[in-house]
Amino acid sequence: MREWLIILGIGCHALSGVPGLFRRRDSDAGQKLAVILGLIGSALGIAGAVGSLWQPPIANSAIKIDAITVIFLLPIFLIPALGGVYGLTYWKQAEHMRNGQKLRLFYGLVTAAMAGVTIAANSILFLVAWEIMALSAFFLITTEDDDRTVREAGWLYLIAAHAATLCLFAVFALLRNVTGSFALVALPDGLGAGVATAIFLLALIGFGLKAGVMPLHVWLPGAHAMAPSHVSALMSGVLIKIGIYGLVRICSLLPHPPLWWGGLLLAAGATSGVLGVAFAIAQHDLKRLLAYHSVENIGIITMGLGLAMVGRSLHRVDCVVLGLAGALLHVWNHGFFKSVLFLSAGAVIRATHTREIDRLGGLARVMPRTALCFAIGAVAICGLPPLNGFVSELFLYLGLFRSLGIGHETGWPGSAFAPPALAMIGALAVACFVKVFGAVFLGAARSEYARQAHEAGVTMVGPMLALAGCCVVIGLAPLLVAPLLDQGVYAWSPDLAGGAGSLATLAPLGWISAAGLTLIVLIIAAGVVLCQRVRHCGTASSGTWDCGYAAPTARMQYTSSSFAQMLVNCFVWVLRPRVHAPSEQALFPRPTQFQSHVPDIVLDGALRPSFRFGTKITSSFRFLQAGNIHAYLFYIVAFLILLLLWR
Amino acid sequence: MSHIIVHILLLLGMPPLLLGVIGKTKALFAGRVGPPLFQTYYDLAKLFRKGSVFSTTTTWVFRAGPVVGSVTALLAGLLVPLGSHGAPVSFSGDLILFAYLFALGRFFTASAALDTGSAFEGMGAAREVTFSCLAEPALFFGFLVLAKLSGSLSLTGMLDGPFPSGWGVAGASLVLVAASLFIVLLVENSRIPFDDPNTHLELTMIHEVMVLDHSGPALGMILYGAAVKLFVMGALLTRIVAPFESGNAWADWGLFITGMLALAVIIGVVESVMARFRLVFVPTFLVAACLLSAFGIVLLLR
Amino acid sequence: MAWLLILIPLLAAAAAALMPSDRWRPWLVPLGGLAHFVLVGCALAGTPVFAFNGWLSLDPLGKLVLAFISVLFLLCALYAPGYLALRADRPNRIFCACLLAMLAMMTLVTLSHHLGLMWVAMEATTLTTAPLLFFNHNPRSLEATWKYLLISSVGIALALLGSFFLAYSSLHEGLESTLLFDDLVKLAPQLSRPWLHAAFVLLLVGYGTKMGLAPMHTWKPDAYGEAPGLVGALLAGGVTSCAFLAILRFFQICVAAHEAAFAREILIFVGLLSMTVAAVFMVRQRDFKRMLAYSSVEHMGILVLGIGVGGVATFGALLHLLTNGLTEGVLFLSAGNIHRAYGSKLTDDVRGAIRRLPVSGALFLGGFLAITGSPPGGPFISEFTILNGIIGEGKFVVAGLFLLLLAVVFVGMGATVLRVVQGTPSDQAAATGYHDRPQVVIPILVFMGLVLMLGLYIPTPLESLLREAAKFLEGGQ
Amino acid sequence: MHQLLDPILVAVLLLNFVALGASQLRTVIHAVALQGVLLGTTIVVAHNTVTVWVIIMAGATIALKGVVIPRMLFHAIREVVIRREVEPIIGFIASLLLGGVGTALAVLFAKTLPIAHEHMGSLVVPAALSTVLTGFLILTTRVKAISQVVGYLVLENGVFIFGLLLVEAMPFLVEIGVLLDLFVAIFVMGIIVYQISQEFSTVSTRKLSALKE
Repeated sequence: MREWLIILGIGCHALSGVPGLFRRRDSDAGQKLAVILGLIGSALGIAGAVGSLWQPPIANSAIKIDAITVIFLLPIFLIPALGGVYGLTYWKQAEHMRNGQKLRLFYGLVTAAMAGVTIAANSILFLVAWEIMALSAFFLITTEDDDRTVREAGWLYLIAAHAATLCLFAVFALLRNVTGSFALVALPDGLGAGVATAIFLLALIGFGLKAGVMPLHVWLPGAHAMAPSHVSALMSGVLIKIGIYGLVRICSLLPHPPLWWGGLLLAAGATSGVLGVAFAIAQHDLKRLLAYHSVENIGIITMGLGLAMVGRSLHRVDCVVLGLAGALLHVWNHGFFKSVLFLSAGAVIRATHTREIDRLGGLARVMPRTALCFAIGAVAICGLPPLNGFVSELFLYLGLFRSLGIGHETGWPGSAFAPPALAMIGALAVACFVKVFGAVFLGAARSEYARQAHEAGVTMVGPMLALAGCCVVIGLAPLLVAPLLDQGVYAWSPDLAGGAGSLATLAPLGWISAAGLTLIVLIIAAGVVLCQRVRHCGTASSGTWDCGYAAPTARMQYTSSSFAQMLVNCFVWVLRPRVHAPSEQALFPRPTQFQSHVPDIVLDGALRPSFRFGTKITSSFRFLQAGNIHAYLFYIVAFLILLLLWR
Repeated sequence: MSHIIVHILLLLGMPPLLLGVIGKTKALFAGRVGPPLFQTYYDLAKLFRKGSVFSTTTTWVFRAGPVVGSVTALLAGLLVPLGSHGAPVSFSGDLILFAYLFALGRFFTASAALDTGSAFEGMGAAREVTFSCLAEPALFFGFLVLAKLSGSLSLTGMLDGPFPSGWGVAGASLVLVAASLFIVLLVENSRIPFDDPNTHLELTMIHEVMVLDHSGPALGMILYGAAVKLFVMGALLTRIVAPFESGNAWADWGLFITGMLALAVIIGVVESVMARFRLVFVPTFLVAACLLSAFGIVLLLR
Repeated sequence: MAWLLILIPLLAAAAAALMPSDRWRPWLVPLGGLAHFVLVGCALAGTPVFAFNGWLSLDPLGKLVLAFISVLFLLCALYAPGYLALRADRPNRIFCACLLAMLAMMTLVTLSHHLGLMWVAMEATTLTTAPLLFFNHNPRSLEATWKYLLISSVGIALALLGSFFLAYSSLHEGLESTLLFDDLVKLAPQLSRPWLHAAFVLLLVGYGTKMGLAPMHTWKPDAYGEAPGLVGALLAGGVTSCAFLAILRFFQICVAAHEAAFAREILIFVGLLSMTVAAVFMVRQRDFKRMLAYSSVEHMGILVLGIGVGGVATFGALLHLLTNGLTEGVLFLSAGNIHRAYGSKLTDDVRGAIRRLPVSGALFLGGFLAITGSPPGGPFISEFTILNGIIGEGKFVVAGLFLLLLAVVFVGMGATVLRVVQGTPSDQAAATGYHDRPQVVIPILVFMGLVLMLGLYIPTPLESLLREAAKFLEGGQ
Repeated sequence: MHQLLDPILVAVLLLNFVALGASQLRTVIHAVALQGVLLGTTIVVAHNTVTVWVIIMAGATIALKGVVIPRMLFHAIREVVIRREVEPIIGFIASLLLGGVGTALAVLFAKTLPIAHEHMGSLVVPAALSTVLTGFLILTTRVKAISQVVGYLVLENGVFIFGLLLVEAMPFLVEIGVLLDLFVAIFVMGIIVYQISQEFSTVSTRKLSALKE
């Protein structure tokens, strides 16, 4: 019953874009129908998923629904449906006649395929759903394929996606070789270390490519930036998590992980986190910046998974519970706050027609609701209390501290680098979001577009507020989700079930709620006090006091680039910014320009050159096929003689 | 219960005094009489009675800055033990809440600075968030050492009970951590040699330049919040450096207050005998602080 | 029955040659294809096919290839009238007759159990396809035809020598010399090893030329590039399958002679070499029809690689024969439509095909994704099965190379395909006035449907046929 | 095996060298035609019992290889009015030397293959292999399309020689089929050569390299 609800929900999503194909291009009816179908599908799917919560898991030859599936299914159904509503205004069919139908067709398909991946119980089904998802995402990214940069971003994505698929081919072929069937079942205990390691590493690369773990993140910034914003929200919020899902699933199948697997995941996660946010800080493009934050958050999630693996190697239940629960909860959290951020970024872009942070400013006054949503998302993504990001990061911190052997005899000193790294990620994220929030929403407008912006409509603000609400609820009441996370942990590592380890005993869930509520109450109280005092003492209004400078203009504000400059300098060894600085020596210098740009170190530093090199190498073989039939005939003789001499 | 009340009273009342002590120490070194010890209280009282000027570019964020900044500092104060007395609120993992509360405050104070649209305030905000990026890992390495030593994950547990013996077990690590935390304290509270709250050149300031546009009660709140922050972090450091206990609970309060005043004097001395570093060197010192405490945990785990 | 299968297309060819009307003649092609299809259906359903003292008979391998060729031809034939209507400027008498004669010869290859007869039929397919390549009657197609004809003929001549070697390997041991396939399999264990080895190499090179294995593939890009899409599809799907079948027959003798290890080693080498060469030449390919030719080279490599690996991969390779052929059908026909619409097959001129030709462009893109092994296309299942086989046999290096080459091919091919499909079409493109008509689109859609079907579900009869063929090939008679 | 076979094969081998060394296309075609006639006679020689079928086969071979195909080639030369010289990519001397090396290699390779008892000491295998190699040599070193057709013909002759070992096993029908295919192939090639000359006003294949990477 419940599985049919989910399958029905998937079906609704898959078909949601189809009716629109048969409508006229300027008609909005198809779009409305698609959104309604999506909402129905999501309602069905969520009903089915929630219904599965307290039931034994379903596992047959085709589908498997356990707590991990449910945990991933909920955002998969929730976020795209809200994004669809957002799209009603954001990507109105009448305004995008050329690609609206295509967008919605693949939007529905990608949602259905993501859900399909999570319920697949055998590798064939998994791969089919996986690839439908990957390809639909490609078409979503290239929605506006008239634009060359969009095509390039899409192409890069497609290469990465296919490389990931090929890695998964290898993973599943190895799995099948070991288990003898295509079913995704736990591997036998006596598995050779070589094969297990090969499976693990290939899965890490394959799923890491999709998830965007540094240095496999190359496709991510471009793709997120070029896609329509609700698609970016879907990709960043849900799609890359499917990579995490795969990694979580495969890790659960491998018996007796050696300690270094967990260590590798921790290191990869920390690298991804720190460098992701470092690159984010250096960006000028609002959506690219958010995209790099996805790299960062995927890093945090990977750290959680790494911690859980370390826990399994050490037989430390508490580390497994805290690590995996932290990772899974962060999957949700990131889904919510990153969607809020992308959707509000979309609202900004729609209002101002630019993604350049340094052309915006002062939008909080004209778009107060969007600004509020963005602020909530920003606070949440920085992992600050009292919102949801704090909860999952707290789990990770607790687990990481414990994995060192604090409060327990067995420990592993290797994870000592992780908590400070996480702290640094958090602090950098604060720096980055202060920069974005400040440059986009605060201060004065830096361009005419920003001055003329208008607040987004209800269909756009509504989904944002709903998602922001999720952030607040999880942040204030983590007890609500703790049982589900426990179930997820048990499903992941069945030998833990019934053992002494539930989230409620390991993490101060009640205290989190209490602290969050106190914080809010105190802030409100202090705010009221301040307002009363201010009103009581009288206020005056004037321009900003600019240290005595009499005629400041909006362009003189601290730009986001200047804001980031000091941090960029701290990370100059990896960011390698390209700066075109003016060098004016004359007494009366003419107007000049300063440009800085931070290329992606992996993409522009390693990948593109190696691609160019590869192309050069392959081109150098072109002479073999020069149109000369004598040469062709000679190849035949030569090859014949070679083969005759084979033995 | 009564200890909790004392805790809260000290938390609310004592912070401005520390600023006074620092000021007095500096004045002594300079051969001046200096402002009275309670000058900060007078300033606060005056500010809360003054009218405010708001820039036309500002929004609610501008007002949220001081509010969140002071509230988070106070809340963090509830988590930190004062001397040998445990904190009123203590749970496993509260040290993370402690660090993140300051981050939350920083988010809003820096945003408030950007809300004015002033280049100077943007500059200050940028410096504030940049330096804390480097201070945060140092703080967490320190926490790691303390947690490993005590086997506890709450601030009270870490600094309480078996703690004095820690100096015997891992003195070297603790020295490194204390040094590193002292640097963090100076940076986070904008003290010389990292920042000079009293300079009159806005271009070189960090914290003070962020609040240029605030006035009246809001400025008062900022001033108060900064003092609380200094108090809270100072309490943490004092407890690590001087884990003395007299055996009598009330006498311990005395010891704590003495310790805090001593810390204020030390800060004052440091401020008097050192010149402000060039801004570009601040990150280098912070990285050094990180390395100090990282070395501390390496020593402990080896 | 065996005679009917060959004679009906031949008669249709004769009718086409005699038919006076250029307008109605093309319809003979689907008619002949349909008749052939029905006959093949009967043959598969159980009507015994046996003639000429066992020279012609239908074993599981033959069944598989015959059925596939029949389906492929029927669909291509359905496309033919629509295509020829677009090319009303060119006389089509020879074209139609040769198409049907080619079908007859391909059928003969699948049926013949006599190595000499098979050779004759194979050479005949070369000769019947040469005029098809020359359909456009321009210098480029002339050059392509010349190269195709000469290289294929030379290769085929080597195959004849190989057949003789094989026959001699039995004679030499004092056995009765024979070219009958069934007898050779029976005698295999006693055959003379050096002759057998030399024969296998000659046959592999000979029929490999026909199949388009590197480095004998050199005619392929020229021929496929200049031929009409329809002919490309038939060559890439049909003729190559026949050549592959011939190689399989000799491989089977090697297996029966317990010389499989030798043959497998060479097949794996040739397979990987073909994939490498194809990958190298696909990078930066500006001509999308030539790119398809290299793709065909790659997949021929995959086929022999799968056979070389053995085990599960044999099944995968046989399945790949079908999935690849059908997908090549999609690609060649849709590429043909795009070529018509733009009057060019260079990526410099062709942009935004999906906007200019929504159906053909989408099919071209879909075909590309399918042929590179993206689920849920049919080639995914077959390539994945081959990979499973490779890993199952413990050949991890081969598996790594296989995946690496697939990745390079994807990058090379994708860059070209996306350049064609995406973007904004130029104004010049609209000038040709061509647009997707049902006659030239529906057969491609059927192809695509079959490709997707094979990716998601393999009908039981087909699966059992494949298993039977794999078992037959591996010596399970 | 008849004793006459070997002398004929020696003649065939010598004709290979003529085909390689001759500078006049006409001479080359004559050499190949003569080779065809000789091969026709070998059929009769190779069979132990001469039947009607054997006579017919021999006749057909001589007619086709010795008369019809050479006439077609001459016709093609006349049609396209080309310069009658052979244009080798490598010189005649080098061609001859390579031919010599090829023949030696063929003999050596034939030695590695075990020969059935009744064929011991026969020249059939070396002759076949060296003729095949000669065919390849002509194919890869001659510029004119028509020379390449000749090369193909020589190649086929080599295969044909090997077939002599299998006269008992080779059914008549297949032999006829092989001959027919050969004929049609040369015929089609002739048409193409003709078309080439029409299109490019030359039969040099140097012009035929427009299709390349």
